[in-house]
Amino acid sequence: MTVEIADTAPVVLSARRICKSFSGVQVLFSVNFDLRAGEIHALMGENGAGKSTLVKVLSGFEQPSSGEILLDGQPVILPPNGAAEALGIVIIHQEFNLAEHLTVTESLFLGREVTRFGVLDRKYMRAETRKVLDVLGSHVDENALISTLSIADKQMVEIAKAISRDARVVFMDEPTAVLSREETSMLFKQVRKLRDQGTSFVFVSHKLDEVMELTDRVTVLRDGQWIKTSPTSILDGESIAQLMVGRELSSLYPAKVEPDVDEEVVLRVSSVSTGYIRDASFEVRKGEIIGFSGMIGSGRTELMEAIAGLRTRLEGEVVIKGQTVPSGDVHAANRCGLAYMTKDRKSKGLLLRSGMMANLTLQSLGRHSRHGYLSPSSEAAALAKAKRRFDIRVRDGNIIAGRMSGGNQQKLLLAKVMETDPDIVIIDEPTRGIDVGTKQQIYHFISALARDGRSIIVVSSEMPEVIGLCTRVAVMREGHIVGVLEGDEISEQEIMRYAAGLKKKAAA
Amino acid sequence: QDKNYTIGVSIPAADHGWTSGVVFHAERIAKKLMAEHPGLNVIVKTSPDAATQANAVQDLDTQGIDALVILPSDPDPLVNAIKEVKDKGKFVALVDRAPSNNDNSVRDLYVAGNNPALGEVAGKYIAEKTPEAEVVVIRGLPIPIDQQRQDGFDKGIAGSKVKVLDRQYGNWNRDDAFKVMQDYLTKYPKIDVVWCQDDDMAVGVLQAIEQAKRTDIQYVVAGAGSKDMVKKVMDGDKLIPVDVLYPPAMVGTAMELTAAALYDQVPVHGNYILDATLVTKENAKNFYFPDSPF
Amino acid sequence: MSVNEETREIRRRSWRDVDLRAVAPFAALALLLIVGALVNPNFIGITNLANVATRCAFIAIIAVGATFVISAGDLDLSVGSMVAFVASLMILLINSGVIADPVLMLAAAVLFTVVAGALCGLANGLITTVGKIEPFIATLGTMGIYRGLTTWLSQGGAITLRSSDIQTLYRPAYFGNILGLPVPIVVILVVTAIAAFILYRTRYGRHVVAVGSNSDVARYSGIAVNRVRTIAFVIQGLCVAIAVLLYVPRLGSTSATTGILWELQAITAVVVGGTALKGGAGRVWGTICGAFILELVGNIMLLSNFISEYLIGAIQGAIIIIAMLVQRSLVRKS
Amino acid sequence: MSVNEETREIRRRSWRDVDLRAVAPFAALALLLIVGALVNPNFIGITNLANVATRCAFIAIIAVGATFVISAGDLDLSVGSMVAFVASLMILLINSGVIADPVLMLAAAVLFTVVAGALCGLANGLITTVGKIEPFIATLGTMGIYRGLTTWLSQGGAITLRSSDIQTLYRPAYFGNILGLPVPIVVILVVTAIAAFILYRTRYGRHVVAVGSNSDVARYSGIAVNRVRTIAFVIQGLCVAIAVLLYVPRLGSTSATTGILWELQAITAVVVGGTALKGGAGRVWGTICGAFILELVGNIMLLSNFISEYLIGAIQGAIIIIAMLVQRSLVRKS
Ligand SMILES: Nc1ncnc2c1ncn2[C@@H]1O[C@H](COP(=O)(O)OP(=O)(O)OP(=O)(O)O)[C@@H](O)[C@H]1O
Ligand SMILES: Nc1ncnc2c1ncn2[C@@H]1O[C@H](COP(=O)(O)OP(=O)(O)OP(=O)(O)O)[C@@H](O)[C@H]1O
Ligand SMILES: O[C@@H]1[C@@H](O)[C@H](O)OC[C@H]1O
Ligand SMILES: [Mg+2]
Ligand SMILES: [Mg+2]
Repeated sequence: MTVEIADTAPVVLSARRICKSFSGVQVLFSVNFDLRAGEIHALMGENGAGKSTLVKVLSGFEQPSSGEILLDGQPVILPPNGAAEALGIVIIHQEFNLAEHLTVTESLFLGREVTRFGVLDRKYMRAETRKVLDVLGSHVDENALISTLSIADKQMVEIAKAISRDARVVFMDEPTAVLSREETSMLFKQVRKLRDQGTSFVFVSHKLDEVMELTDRVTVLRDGQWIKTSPTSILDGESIAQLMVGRELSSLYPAKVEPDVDEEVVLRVSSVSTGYIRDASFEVRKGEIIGFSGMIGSGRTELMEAIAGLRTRLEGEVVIKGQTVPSGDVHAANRCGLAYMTKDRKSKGLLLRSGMMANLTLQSLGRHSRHGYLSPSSEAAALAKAKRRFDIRVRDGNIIAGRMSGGNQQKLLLAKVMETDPDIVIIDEPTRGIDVGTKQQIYHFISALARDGRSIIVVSSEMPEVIGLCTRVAVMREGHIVGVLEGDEISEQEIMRYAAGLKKKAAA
Repeated sequence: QDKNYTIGVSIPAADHGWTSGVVFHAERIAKKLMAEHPGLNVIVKTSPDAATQANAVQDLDTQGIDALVILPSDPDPLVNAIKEVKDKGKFVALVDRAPSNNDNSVRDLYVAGNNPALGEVAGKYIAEKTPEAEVVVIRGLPIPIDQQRQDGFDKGIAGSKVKVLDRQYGNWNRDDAFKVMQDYLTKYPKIDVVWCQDDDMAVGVLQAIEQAKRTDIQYVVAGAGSKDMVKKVMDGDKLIPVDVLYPPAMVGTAMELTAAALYDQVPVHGNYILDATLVTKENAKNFYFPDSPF
Repeated sequence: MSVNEETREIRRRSWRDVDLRAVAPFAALALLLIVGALVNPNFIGITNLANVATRCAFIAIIAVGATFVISAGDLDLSVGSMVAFVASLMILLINSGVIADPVLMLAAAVLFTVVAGALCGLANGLITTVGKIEPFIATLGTMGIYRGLTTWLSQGGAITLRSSDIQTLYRPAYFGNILGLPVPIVVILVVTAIAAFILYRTRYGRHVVAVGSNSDVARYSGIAVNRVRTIAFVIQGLCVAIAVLLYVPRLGSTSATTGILWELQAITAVVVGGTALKGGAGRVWGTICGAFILELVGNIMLLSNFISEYLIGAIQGAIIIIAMLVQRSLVRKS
Repeated sequence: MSVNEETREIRRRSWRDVDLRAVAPFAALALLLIVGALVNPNFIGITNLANVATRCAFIAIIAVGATFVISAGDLDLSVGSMVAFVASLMILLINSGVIADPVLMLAAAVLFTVVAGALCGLANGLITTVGKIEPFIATLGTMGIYRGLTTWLSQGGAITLRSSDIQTLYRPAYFGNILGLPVPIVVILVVTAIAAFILYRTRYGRHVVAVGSNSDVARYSGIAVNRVRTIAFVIQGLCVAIAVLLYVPRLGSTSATTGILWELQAITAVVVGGTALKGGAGRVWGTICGAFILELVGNIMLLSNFISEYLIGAIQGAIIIIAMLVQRSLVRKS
């Protein structure tokens, strides 16, 4: 068994008493970590526990404040800025590391372009890129500009970039957060193949099932401290979660509350079409949580953006509480009480160079204005409340959003949208990159909102989430709503059947 | 016996040939005057535009000057700044570019080339030499003296059959003049004479004509009296038979007169207008200064 | 260290960071003052410094407007020509003498100027946002248009305030004092204070910064991006109008060459003041400091009598670079 | 629709987009040519078009260099003064007559000019990258320095090529023909072809775009960001040197006013050609087209008979805006 091989395998890379501080704020406390040849090692912990930081330290992107790194048993100082690649250490960043103006091929070969007689060998690089993408089962066009890709596709490019390097050690910082199941399993297939050839992987993820499925050993961090390392086989999901959070978790999903059939319809979407969406209609009642499921690229985001006024509609009508909302007018939709939370927190959700407060209140400044001017104390109160409500954890209160951990950014984004106090909220991928403990909190929060008479549309690629939260689930495929499931119909098999185009029924 | 005086000289920055001549002569005369009068301090300051020059005047004033010699980059906007100095009882000499209201309330002394005459002399010369000429005109920058010259030119050709085909701005810049001339040559199959009122621009005009190998252009009338153009006149260049004098050295004249006013108590108030002399092959050597940068 | 101590410590440190970057231009300014004092004893005199502060008014006020435009991620190259154009319109209106009473006439002209400035700014804003043209090109175009119209209005010459009544009436608007301070300095301070208030304390100001730092995020936050950008251009236009209101009593006349290259100076003031050209952050007080620095450099050149006239431009350039290096090293060291 | 079909469909669409954006400046150019032909029949004549193409050479070549700097996310305001400075140095060297043989002298001067240009560019690059000063300010500083030095070298006047031998020898470098094409046009084409090759076909070109698009990503990919940026400035300096090599034989002289505002024209050419000022994408051929468009607009104005000379600037501005609007709507429609 792989576990046994890993047990005896030599240690490739290890961390000894690594500490790391950012301008005086310590985020790693004397962490030890061993990575063996040919193992897949999971790194787990709550949001802000220091996983990404550890990964960056071990790949040279950050220098440790103290402690040492051993490569093949020898102390090394890893060269910065990805130069550790020469030592066979590559990383898939949690934050995308792609330049928008380049094509997929150009990104894949950036910094190590292949030339013949000083001239770029574009044909060769394109072919190589195609090969890697095909191996990963990705349909991304190798000539497409990065700026035109969806986040999932960007993630695939990141993965392809790392995989295509001849690496001894690959760090993967939440590579699957934005991937579909199919893509994830293709990725895992490749990872296993490379592992069997001796490559070592560090896999950071909040998805317990994936960790259980893929990894050989697990290391858990909590608040920057090493907590435990043990073989995956002797753990189960619950025990890992417990190690991470330091307490026992009650059930992840709150009890569902079905809204009354006579409850008023607050959102009516009729025959909406955009460039991709065709004739989408559905209704949402007051106090209802409705899910939207479907494959990646099935058009859920495009539909929601069309509803929220972020895209112009070619046809169709959106009526909120009896008021018709003009097409392409975000402001009007907001005024009617509808808010949309983007799934793309980096480029559409947060001002990465601004602090938490500026981000939190950006969409709801009207609430903090007195006679036209902003009241800092009211904003500060809102921030304090949001931090509590969404368990936003930062060690430095003045940190800019771009430096927060991925999960905490996601929480901040959620808090920002909720600050607008919407009656209807569309949440696109609510828990992307969020740890189990906080996930539970967020689910309860959503449920409480619904009980409060708000309506929530949850767009999610995580099927358990949709199933666990929603009383109705719409399934999309190729720009159409192909079915709406209710009650007992809501199950993974059933949703898959619709999503894959095996089944179809008239929209509700 | 020699009293201590300070003369402030405010002139435009050397933004083209003529103004660089002004800077050259101002510095030259400043040295000369300070050598002649040990107690005299002459401060020369250049400014790129009217607003900056207004500041420069103020700065000179701060330094405690007894007299101001100013060649305004744009006269009207500088009137207020000049008046401020004048109202403190300082002696003010105004050079070349006159404001619309150019009287004793603004300055004590006005030294200038004759702008209207510069145009008129050129116009008259053309009207006499080629009475039926078709002329293209290249203007300077859109500031009043340019307009005065245009008006003078129109007066000069009045009554003749000289026809102005076109007028465009060349901004007293040789590269711009080159372009404008190239386009004139495209636009008009036959051009007899070019009036470009400035020697800098003439450089560009001549190159454009040469490049097009056009033989219909009989001659070019420029102006100011740069050494290059005066040399051409002297050498009998067919395309540059004459030049109209508008010497940048006038700033030196104004400075010498100002020093005289301070030291010799001679009356130098009023207008001192230099002739817009027509430089011809015969008199050219009198106006040729090979050492000047201009 | 208890949590409380920790937070306090953090707060103190990051305040230092923020402050230093904001303070840097002022440090450069202090350095210049020292250099100036060494160059010429008159320099540090109150008259001279007041003079310099007074005369940087035009650029400073325009640059305050530019701070908004630049913070919002745009650029306005037309401001210099806009000064010429709006000033021409103002003088022409006064010269037309449509209103007999000088006070009323002046009041009407002031109002008219403000409206004209705002409209010019609006034009820039709409061409950029609705026309979706790079601001650089759009305002380069309007730069040509405003300047061309000025040349045309002045028929190649100058436009000069004729009525001496109004001139006398209007003169104090530049040359007068309020509480011992020259009017232009007061105007600078008031304009900057208002601008700082708008940029830092109002919803609109936040939106400007959001739009400038990431317009997608702004759009997804329900901000009407084009409106925010357009208003920034209008604010720029208003600032130009205010500069004109000071310019006309000072110089009393305009021509096609009025305000040439002022756009460059205004942008420089903004950047020297610590605002990044890429947008997303504005420092209004820094801008004022930047404008003052630029004017001081020129003043020091003028007051120093040992530099060849020909080299002034070169030394000025060198000083700007050195001042920026000093700024940088200050921020880095601490 | 099968998966395969789907991908192909998407691929086709995105290729079309790319092409159209690149084609847009040429469409604007075509439009201008039509307008020009309507305005004056001589316009479309081969002599006129050759004239225009020839005289846009300076700006075009400089703008090619600017395309690199801008693609890398920087800006160079000093190019106009650099032309004046390098040209002055070149003429002074020739006038010094250190080498008796005219051919050798000229060859040495050409070499010297190229080196001087490269060094000026290097200075800009180092101040910006090592000094960590915003390129806008850094090059504004060197702009002052280069121009000041020129004024000083020329003592305010003009520097004129004295040896008539060399002048005769050198003249064809601007006025001559190669295979029936004026030399400057040939030079434009060669320079652009080389630049396009570097930008699109070499590793360095890739790195330029990457740095301009996102310098953090570039750094993380092991690219020496500062080196890439500095080299872009050096390339800009080389282009300036080439422009000087054409400029000197044309008028045989320079002055402190040579190249004033050329930086603005070069940047405009780059932007009109479709390169975004924010960096991350360079369109070398578009730049050439942009330079040609700018020159054409001026040419059309002069050849037209119905526009008052006072209004030319205004109409020019309007035409630029309209040309950009046409470009935009073209891209959007398809
Ligand atoms: N460059 C930085 N400057 C300041 N603080 C930082 C920086 N990078 C990370 N931090 C802080 O370090 C802590 C750990 O962050 P890290 O990104 O390692 O967490 P994580 O375990 O990856 O969390 P997540 O699951 O949310 O991605 C956080 O408090 C974060 O704000
Ligand atoms: N066959 C196609 N033709 C045109 N566009 C397509 C096609 N397939 C996908 N797209 C594009 O893909 C996008 C659909 O992605 P969208 O983000 O809306 O889907 P999603 O279901 O939200 O998936 P994700 O999980 O990535 O969020 C549309 O914007 C559309 O432009
Ligand atoms: O600058 C002007 C110059 O070019 C012209 O030739 O003479 C008068 C000057 O004011
Ligand atoms: Mg992380
Ligand atoms: Mg989606």
